[in-house]
Amino acid sequence: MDDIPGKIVGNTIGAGGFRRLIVRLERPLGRVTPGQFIMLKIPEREVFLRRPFSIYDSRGKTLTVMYRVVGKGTDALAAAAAKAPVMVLGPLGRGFTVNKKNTCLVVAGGIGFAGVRMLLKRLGERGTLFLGVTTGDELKIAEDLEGSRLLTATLDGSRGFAGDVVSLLGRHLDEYRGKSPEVFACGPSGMVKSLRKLLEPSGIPCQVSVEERMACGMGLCFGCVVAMKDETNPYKRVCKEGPVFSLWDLSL
Amino acid sequence: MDDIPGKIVGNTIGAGGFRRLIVRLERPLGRVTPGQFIMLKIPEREVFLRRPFSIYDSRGKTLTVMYRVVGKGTDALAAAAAKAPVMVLGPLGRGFTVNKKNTCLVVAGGIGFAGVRMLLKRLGERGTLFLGVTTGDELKIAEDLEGSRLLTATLDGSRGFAGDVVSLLGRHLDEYRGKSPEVFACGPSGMVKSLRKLLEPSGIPCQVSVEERMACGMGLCFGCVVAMKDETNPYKRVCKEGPVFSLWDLSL
Amino acid sequence: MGSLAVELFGKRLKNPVMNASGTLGYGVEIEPLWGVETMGAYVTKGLSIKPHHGNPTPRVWEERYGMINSIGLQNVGIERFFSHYFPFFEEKKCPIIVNFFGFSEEEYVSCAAGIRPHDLIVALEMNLSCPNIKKGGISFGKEASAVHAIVRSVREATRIPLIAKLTPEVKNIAEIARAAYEGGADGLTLINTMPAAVVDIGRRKVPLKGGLSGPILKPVAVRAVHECSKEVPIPVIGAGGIMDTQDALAFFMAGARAIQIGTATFVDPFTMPKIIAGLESWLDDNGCADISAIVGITHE
Amino acid sequence: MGSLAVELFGKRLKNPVMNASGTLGYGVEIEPLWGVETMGAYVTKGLSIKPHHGNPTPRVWEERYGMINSIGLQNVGIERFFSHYFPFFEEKKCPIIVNFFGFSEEEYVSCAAGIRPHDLIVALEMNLSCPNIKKGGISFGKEASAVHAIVRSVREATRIPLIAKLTPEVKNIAEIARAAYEGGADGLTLINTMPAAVVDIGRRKVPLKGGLSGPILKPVAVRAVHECSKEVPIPVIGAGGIMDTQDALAFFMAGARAIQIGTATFVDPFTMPKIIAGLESWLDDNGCADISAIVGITHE
Ligand SMILES: Cc1cc2nc3c(=O)[nH]c(=O)nc-3n(C[C@H](O)[C@H](O)[C@H](O)COP(=O)(O)OP(=O)(O)OC[C@H]3O[C@@H](n4cnc5c(N)ncnc54)[C@H](O)[C@@H]3O)c2cc1C
Ligand SMILES: Cc1cc2nc3c(=O)[nH]c(=O)nc-3n(C[C@H](O)[C@H](O)[C@H](O)COP(=O)(O)OP(=O)(O)OC[C@H]3O[C@@H](n4cnc5c(N)ncnc54)[C@H](O)[C@@H]3O)c2cc1C
Ligand SMILES: Cc1cc2nc3c(=O)[nH]c(=O)nc-3n(C[C@H](O)[C@H](O)[C@H](O)COP(=O)(O)O)c2cc1C
Ligand SMILES: Cc1cc2nc3c(=O)[nH]c(=O)nc-3n(C[C@H](O)[C@H](O)[C@H](O)COP(=O)(O)O)c2cc1C
Ligand code: FES
Ligand code: FES
Repeated sequence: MDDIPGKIVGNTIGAGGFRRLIVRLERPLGRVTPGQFIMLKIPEREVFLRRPFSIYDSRGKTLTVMYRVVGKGTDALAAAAAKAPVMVLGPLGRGFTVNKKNTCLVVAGGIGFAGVRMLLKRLGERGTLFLGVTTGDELKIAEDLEGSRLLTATLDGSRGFAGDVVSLLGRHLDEYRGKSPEVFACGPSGMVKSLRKLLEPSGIPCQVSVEERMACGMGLCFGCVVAMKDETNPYKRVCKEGPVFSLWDLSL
Repeated sequence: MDDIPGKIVGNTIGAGGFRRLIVRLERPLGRVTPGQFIMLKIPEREVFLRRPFSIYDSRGKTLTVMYRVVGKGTDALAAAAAKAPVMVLGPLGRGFTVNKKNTCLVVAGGIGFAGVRMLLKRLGERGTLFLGVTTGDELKIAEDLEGSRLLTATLDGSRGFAGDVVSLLGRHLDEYRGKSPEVFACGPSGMVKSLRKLLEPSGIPCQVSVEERMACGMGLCFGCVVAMKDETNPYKRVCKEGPVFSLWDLSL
Repeated sequence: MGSLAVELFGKRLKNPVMNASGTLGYGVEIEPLWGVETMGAYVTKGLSIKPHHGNPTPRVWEERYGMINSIGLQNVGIERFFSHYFPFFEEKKCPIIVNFFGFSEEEYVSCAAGIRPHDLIVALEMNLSCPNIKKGGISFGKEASAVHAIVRSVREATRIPLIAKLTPEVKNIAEIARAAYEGGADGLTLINTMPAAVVDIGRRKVPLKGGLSGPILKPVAVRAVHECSKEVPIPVIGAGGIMDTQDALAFFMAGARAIQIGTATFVDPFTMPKIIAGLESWLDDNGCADISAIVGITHE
Repeated sequence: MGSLAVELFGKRLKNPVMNASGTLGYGVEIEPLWGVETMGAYVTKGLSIKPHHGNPTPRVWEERYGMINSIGLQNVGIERFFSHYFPFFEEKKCPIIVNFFGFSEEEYVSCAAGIRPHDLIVALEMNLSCPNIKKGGISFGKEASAVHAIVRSVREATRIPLIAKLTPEVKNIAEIARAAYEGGADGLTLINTMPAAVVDIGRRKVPLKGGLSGPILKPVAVRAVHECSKEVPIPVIGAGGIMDTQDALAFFMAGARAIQIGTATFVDPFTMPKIIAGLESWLDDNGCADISAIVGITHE
């Protein structure tokens, strides 16, 4: 982990309609486990705290983040010009743990794709991506993925399966029986809840990446907790013990 | 009075080593009485309140301010780039009142020159400027003044009279006996105090421009008062009843 | 088109936007830019029974996102206000709220008693942050029992609706709100400035201690409005760091029936007309017929 | 070269810079960037006699120039802190200040009594902002008499130096400081967070009420340090919005013998090492042999 100065070298809307931020760092971010994230100091004084973003791509000194404008911070980020200085703290948190023996089913909802993209790159042909988006156009976010098998769902029904991505997974789950399936998921909280409903009967392993508002991103403030089933320790820090948790440990 | 958006078109160190800010306004500032000032919104979010500056020059939509970097606000102003947007509230306050029958002796100390420059321009040949600065080089601030007679004092003794400007005035005061002399002054508080000492015996009329920290600049907050001799009304607003007061009304 | 008109203390105001006391001079000073009649009501500078000279300078200091002032309540006194400035408001038919203070309970009472009811006087606003010189300079507004007592005495001295303006430097502002309500206040203004100080590092001095205002105060003010408007059934007027329409909406939603703008006017003298226009657009954009519909909407 | 070393409660600390309680986890989390031994002392997260789970989310919210938190004092409890985390500080020979709280006077007392003196324990820091569940949830730190009583009880339960950490939500913080001093406190930490709230205008909700921290708190904290350090003869530790060396200097000049950094670490995790280096340069640049020379220099 390091706190690295960098400069914005790209900040545009990319394929699929989501923004991509490309930062040239002074030092490489180092070894990243898929599912890890960074805390980004947005180059605008009025944004006081840093914001967490999944590591979409990291090669040498070049870091890429895929993001959506949802509020003040991301809005200011979208307005940031090329060459604007940023600070990047990371890599942070515990990412996904891949067991070579399992069949990896990766489930992503919308911008949640950013959280599993490095995982998919690493899995290559071993991974199958179930990607759910709102409109067909957004499917383009996955167009540079090679190797992984891709199944798609659109809410508007314009392409692939018409409906949500968990229903799509449900249709295919039987195919993986006896193949040690393991699910890796990242998406909105509604998606995670449906996933639990779907997987509860079989209880197959499932790792999910969770989101929560953060202040420090490194375990200092206990601001980012998520509720766990464990009654003796009901709150764990998303930034430190997570963001990836076993779905079966979470109390949703 | 108006609050006018403008853009910085010049912001550099000029003759004499003081900075000149040139602003292109959307609308003209209108009629200015020499000695009036503006409240400038500095184009930097961290500077919360506006800052007061004398109107150094105003022609049509072009406003010039001469300033010195002394703290946070003026420092940010010096760093402001061309085209940066500003807001200019003005013209504010009560300026100098010129009585045509009097001989006008204008006394300026350092940056205080900015407060009397418009007055000198209006007076033309009728005005005599006593200018006191620290080093000879600073005398260049007066180089574009035409008409007015110029007497100079430098604290380092490198040019003109060696010493402070009030002593210089003292040397010449006798020359104006019987010519209805009136003094118009702008400078540091030490200068104003010496001036009072010098003029007290003769009691000749003297108008001084006073400085005080301001919040609103237009009489709303009562933050900028100066102590008056009048015991029933000991505090007057520099921004509203001033910045020009009769020296003899002030309690220094 | 949505309506900004509100009823306050039995009077109809054309909008719920006012200046905060002490931040719009005597009302006449803003005339070159816009007129006081733009607002729902004008709130006077704090007035006392006798003229008051206030503190020496420095009286103002800038802070990150706010300022500190120590004006010391300079004012011309009740009498001169009514002889000299009131006719201006009469001419403009501009409703006013008279902010006042005293350095003893008797001074508060004589102030209130000395103001005759008038169609344009919406209410009297008691500034309870004022130091009580008889009680060692501790301000009137800090102790529930003291607030109850002084509000009651003033209440008995006037027929004009009475607003208690509270200081945030208390241990539990909701308790103070209740004391004011039970003492007979018809409304509350929340909040006054927060005591603060600055250090001038270069000179190694504390040049100024005084009251903090501006955006820096907003989260504290929002909480006060939220808690007090749940605690008592009388109208709450919100103040503290309102800079734009968004801030204003936060105060209405927290429970304010009207709002006051202070420090923002120093930064942008057109803040109030802009917020009035901004609220009008917001009502229209949100299909909201009446600003009152969102007052206190965040209460559970 | 100027010295940053200070003596505090009979122990020599290599510098007067500490973290503020609850803002540096259990101390181990910052290890990847810099070690706790960089600081004069590490202040623990608020500890209670039993583990405490804290509040549901949202627990943090950004404000202009600050943040609001409602962590709710989540912690592993005194026992587990000493069995599990304390050895880490022993290994590093890092002095610690143990911040603790309770929901009743007895809990405070058992906490303090349960901590054995140790060479590395500089002091115990009582968090007086904690709500007293027996007294309807009003916090212990708001009433002078209550502060006096609880400090006295805790004082009798331990031989370790005792610091009272005060809340700014009181009517007169100097009076509370005096009560703590007279109750037997050996030092004060000023200030804890200020109660505040936010409105989410889009959702028309108050998503979070909690404690305000960060630069927005600084002018209030500076005033508290200035007034209390004049009021009582025991060391004052300053906290509240310190972001850089300039801010730190303001606190020393206002009267703080040591300072604590909280929220700034979230914005820049290297704030503390930077301030330590910054203070060293400042001493040298100003020909100042000892940081103590400027402590309280603004007092008249
Ligand atoms: C580990 C982690 C990884 C993330 N990765 C990405 C990513 O790769 N791309 C991306 O676009 N976003 C990602 N997010 C979410 C991103 O951090 C938030 O969208 C961002 O912080 C919102 O900031 P804002 O100021 O624009 O929004 P705000 O104005 O603060 O809030 C706007 C909305 O966003 C929600 N929100 C705010 N903060 C968070 C948060 N930390 N997590 C979730 N929701 C939040 C609020 O509840 C609100 O609905 C990630 C979050 C976490 C915790
Ligand atoms: C009517 C009027 C006209 C002025 N005209 C000019 C001008 O033409 N050119 C120019 O350079 N300056 C002028 N000044 C002074 C100028 O306003 C201050 O230098 C400026 O506000 C300082 O801001 P700062 O943030 O840089 O300083 P700060 O960091 O606020 O303070 C730095 C130093 O400046 C002093 N100071 C701060 N504000 C004022 C103030 N309002 N008046 C006097 N001293 C102050 C402080 O006491 C301190 O010593 C004028 C002031 C007034 C009242
Ligand atoms: C310069 C100044 C003068 C003030 N004078 C008074 C006053 O006379 N009486 C009063 O009740 N409040 C006074 N206040 C407090 C304001 O009315 C208001 O409650 C406070 O500033 C918070 O609002 P703001 O953040 O919008 O300024 C004054 C505030 C300022 C900044
Ligand atoms: C996330 C967070 C958690 C905190 N937890 C505690 C705590 O457990 N005990 C305590 O006494 N103070 C706690 N505080 C208050 C801080 O120690 C400090 O007094 C306050 O935040 C002001 O300092 P700052 O502005 O530098 O953050 C906490 C503050 C924050 C922001
Ligand atoms: S964000 Fe601070 S502990 Fe997770
Ligand atoms: S600066 Fe506000 S009255 Fe002069």
